[in-house]
Amino acid sequence: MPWMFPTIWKNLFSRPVTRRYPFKDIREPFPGYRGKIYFDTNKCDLCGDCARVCPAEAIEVDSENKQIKYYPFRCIYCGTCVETCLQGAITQDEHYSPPNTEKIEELYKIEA
Amino acid sequence: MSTGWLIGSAVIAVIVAPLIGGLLRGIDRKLTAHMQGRIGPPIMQPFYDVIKLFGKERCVAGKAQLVFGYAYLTLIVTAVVFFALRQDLLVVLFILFLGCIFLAIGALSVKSPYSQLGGHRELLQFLAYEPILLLAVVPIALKLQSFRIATIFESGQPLLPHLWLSFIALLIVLAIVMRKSPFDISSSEHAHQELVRGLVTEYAGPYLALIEIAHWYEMVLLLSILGLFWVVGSLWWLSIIIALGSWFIILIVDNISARLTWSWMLRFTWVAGISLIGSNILFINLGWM
Amino acid sequence: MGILSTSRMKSPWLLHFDCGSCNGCDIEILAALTPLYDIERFGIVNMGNPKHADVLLVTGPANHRNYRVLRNLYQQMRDPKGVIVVGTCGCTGGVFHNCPNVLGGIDKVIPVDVYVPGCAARPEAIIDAVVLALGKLKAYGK
Amino acid sequence: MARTVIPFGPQHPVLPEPIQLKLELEDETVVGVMPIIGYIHRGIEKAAELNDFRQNVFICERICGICSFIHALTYCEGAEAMTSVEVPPRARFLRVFWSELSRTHSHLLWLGLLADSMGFESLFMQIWRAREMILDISEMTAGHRIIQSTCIIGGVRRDIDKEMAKEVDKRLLAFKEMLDSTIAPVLLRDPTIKRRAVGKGMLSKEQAELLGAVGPTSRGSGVAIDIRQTGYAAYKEVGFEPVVETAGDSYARTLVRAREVYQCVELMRKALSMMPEGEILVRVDGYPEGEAMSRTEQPRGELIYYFRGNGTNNLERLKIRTPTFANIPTLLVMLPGCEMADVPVITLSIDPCIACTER
Repeated sequence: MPWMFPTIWKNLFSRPVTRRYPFKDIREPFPGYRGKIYFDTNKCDLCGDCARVCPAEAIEVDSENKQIKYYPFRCIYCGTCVETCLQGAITQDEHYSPPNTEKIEELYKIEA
Repeated sequence: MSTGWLIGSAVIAVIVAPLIGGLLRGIDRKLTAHMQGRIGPPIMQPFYDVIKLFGKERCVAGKAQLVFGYAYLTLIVTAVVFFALRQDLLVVLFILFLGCIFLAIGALSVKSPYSQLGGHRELLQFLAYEPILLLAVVPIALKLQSFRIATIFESGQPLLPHLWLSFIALLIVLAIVMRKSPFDISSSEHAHQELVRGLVTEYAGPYLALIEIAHWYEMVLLLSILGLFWVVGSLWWLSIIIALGSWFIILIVDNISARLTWSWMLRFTWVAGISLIGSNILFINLGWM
Repeated sequence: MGILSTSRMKSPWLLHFDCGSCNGCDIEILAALTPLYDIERFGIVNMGNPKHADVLLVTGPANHRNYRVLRNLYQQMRDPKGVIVVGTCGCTGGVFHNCPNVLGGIDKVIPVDVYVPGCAARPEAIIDAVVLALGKLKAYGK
Repeated sequence: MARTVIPFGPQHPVLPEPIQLKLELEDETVVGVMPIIGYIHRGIEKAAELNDFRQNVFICERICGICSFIHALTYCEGAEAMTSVEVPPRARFLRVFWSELSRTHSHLLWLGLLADSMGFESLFMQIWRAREMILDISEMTAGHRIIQSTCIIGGVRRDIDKEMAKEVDKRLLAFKEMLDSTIAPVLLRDPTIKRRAVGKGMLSKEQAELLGAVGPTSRGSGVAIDIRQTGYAAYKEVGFEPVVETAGDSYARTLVRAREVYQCVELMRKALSMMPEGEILVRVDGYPEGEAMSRTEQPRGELIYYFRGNGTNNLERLKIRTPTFANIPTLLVMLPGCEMADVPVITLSIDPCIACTER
């Protein structure tokens, strides 16, 4: 009982440690955080390696229509596709993918 | 004191008591959060909760439970009215006890095992604090030769210097009534408990809000009884400070201890409470206090 | 905005059900309650009782056994209510998409209001999601 | 006295995971207990046969989000044995680092939940506040708060450079200081915690051996078994002594975990300082063939993976035995005779991870 007292007494008179997300004290993620996945439509050569290695099957490469479908709500953000891509066409952001009221999918048209 | 004034104060008490109770709950949650290093909810949070609950869909496990819930609220309000009318302290306490019994019966009247166990525990909890609360009145009566609250106001002598042992016993009762650690066995403030707030498991929506409001009344009534220990003399405002001070001590104790079991609680409250009050009565009889 | 809908916005009580997740999102939900994120400052309390709760937080994919539990819990909750799915596997099945006992996303069992991606979702994302779900509670009865 | 049957779970705020304990109560005393499992079964073992064996790392990692790195490590050790890959030494030390990091965060999480189950909310908050420091280290070094995802077959995916190692060391020391100043004194001395945990859920050494208890559950009863003694990854080089308590009650198991947190911090610092220079990842050619077993020590106890491959991309069989599976039978000894109020404390004292058990 008494051993908890100093801690709570100290807490009572000091500023709370809470980060006031989403109003202020928004902390930038650490460098290298595995966040959102982006495709570079200029570099991609539609080889389909990313779709093959993806453990969650979140990427669909359609080489006939020259497009990539990416499902952020299937992706587990492991970053394997980023490591696998030989063209360096896939990049990973340091910010997490935001919640949404519906499961959107992202369509990338490949120009090359 | 004129009758009109008394009735006026009773009406005010019925209106103001839940506001004070809710506010105290809000400050309680804020302070608890700060002690844990958090920011905590806004101070008006309990009122938001209750208003929201009134807007929820109605759902009741059995009509009987509803009746017991209403009976609980009504009796607690009656106890507050009797207190404000400065009636017999014993009557106030017995009405309060009756209300609490109805709460337990309400929990026992539905089939859910959690509610049943919660009701059982509420009765045990009741068994633990009821004798203490009742006995704590005896030294007051011994001192003033009357159970009437009005007599305390008229006595011209603060009670605390003579009855501080009973006062400490009442602090234990306060902790139990506020459902704070280490005594939060039947329904804790937070639902992270093995019975998931067993007592009120089956009350939902507006009915839960009623129970919550009744609870605020109960807490304010208890704090007022604690305040009675210094209502007279030039330092009458000390009664408010005493009530709030004891409330704050309960908060601290809540944050530095784990929940204990009902068997321990029964032993502790009876041994500690009865010996405190018993020695208080003894000292008064010996003329030491 | 009436006082009732303000109160609804200010006091969403949570019910958390682990529907077959890996615990990753569950502990992030708990972490969101603890000092550094402290979602109680929005009036959010983890109630653990479907009758009291306003928002159901589900983690993990539904499977052939627990979808009944999930449906029961949803039906026991009183209106107005919202459902938030936390984590990729609850949204679509994610990495468990080809597991034999997995039905897929939670939306195959109960209607879902907000989806939170991420494996595991960060507490910040959970806060964002609760804010999104409040929109539904606010619009209730209008 | 009438008997009541309490359905404890599958949704219950004290046990975040869906396990159901049907508790038979006489008054408030538990006379019988029937664990009902299966609410969380996903069929990962079968899915692992359908996937490419390299992708399995990610699915094995998500068997349990709390000790995810150790699951991945166990899988990789087995897969490496089958494909005859020699892991570079630096990768082995990094693996020790991340294993201990997930152990620390798992133990802290558990200590917090224990405090919560006793109604000691402020201690829960303090422990989880300290745990955020560990999660920050995880985010900094591995790129995610809880699922590290750094272990793959052939090594690890991320390196910790000198600068980062220094920063990690600084944070670990700060964490240790917080433990020393606010958490350890309460756990070791608080009378209310002792009243709730001492003598509750007794498991004698003989019973622990008979029921095959593993991990802190058995070490709390005086059985000095810890798979880290076998020296997998780089534990041989780092050096390791198991933490043992002899009392065999819930409090002994609490103490084992609390002391292991300190040990983990030491192991992490040692692993970082002893880490040799060099490669962290080697190329994996070839496919899994034959049989292999790998054993590691999870925060909850011994974790065993059995593999059978047939020289193709897919494994023929993957069998996982998790520590909680071995520890659940001990509940049948510990629970009967206790009070209802002690059920959460005793159930938590084996640190049940249902997600692991049912996969």
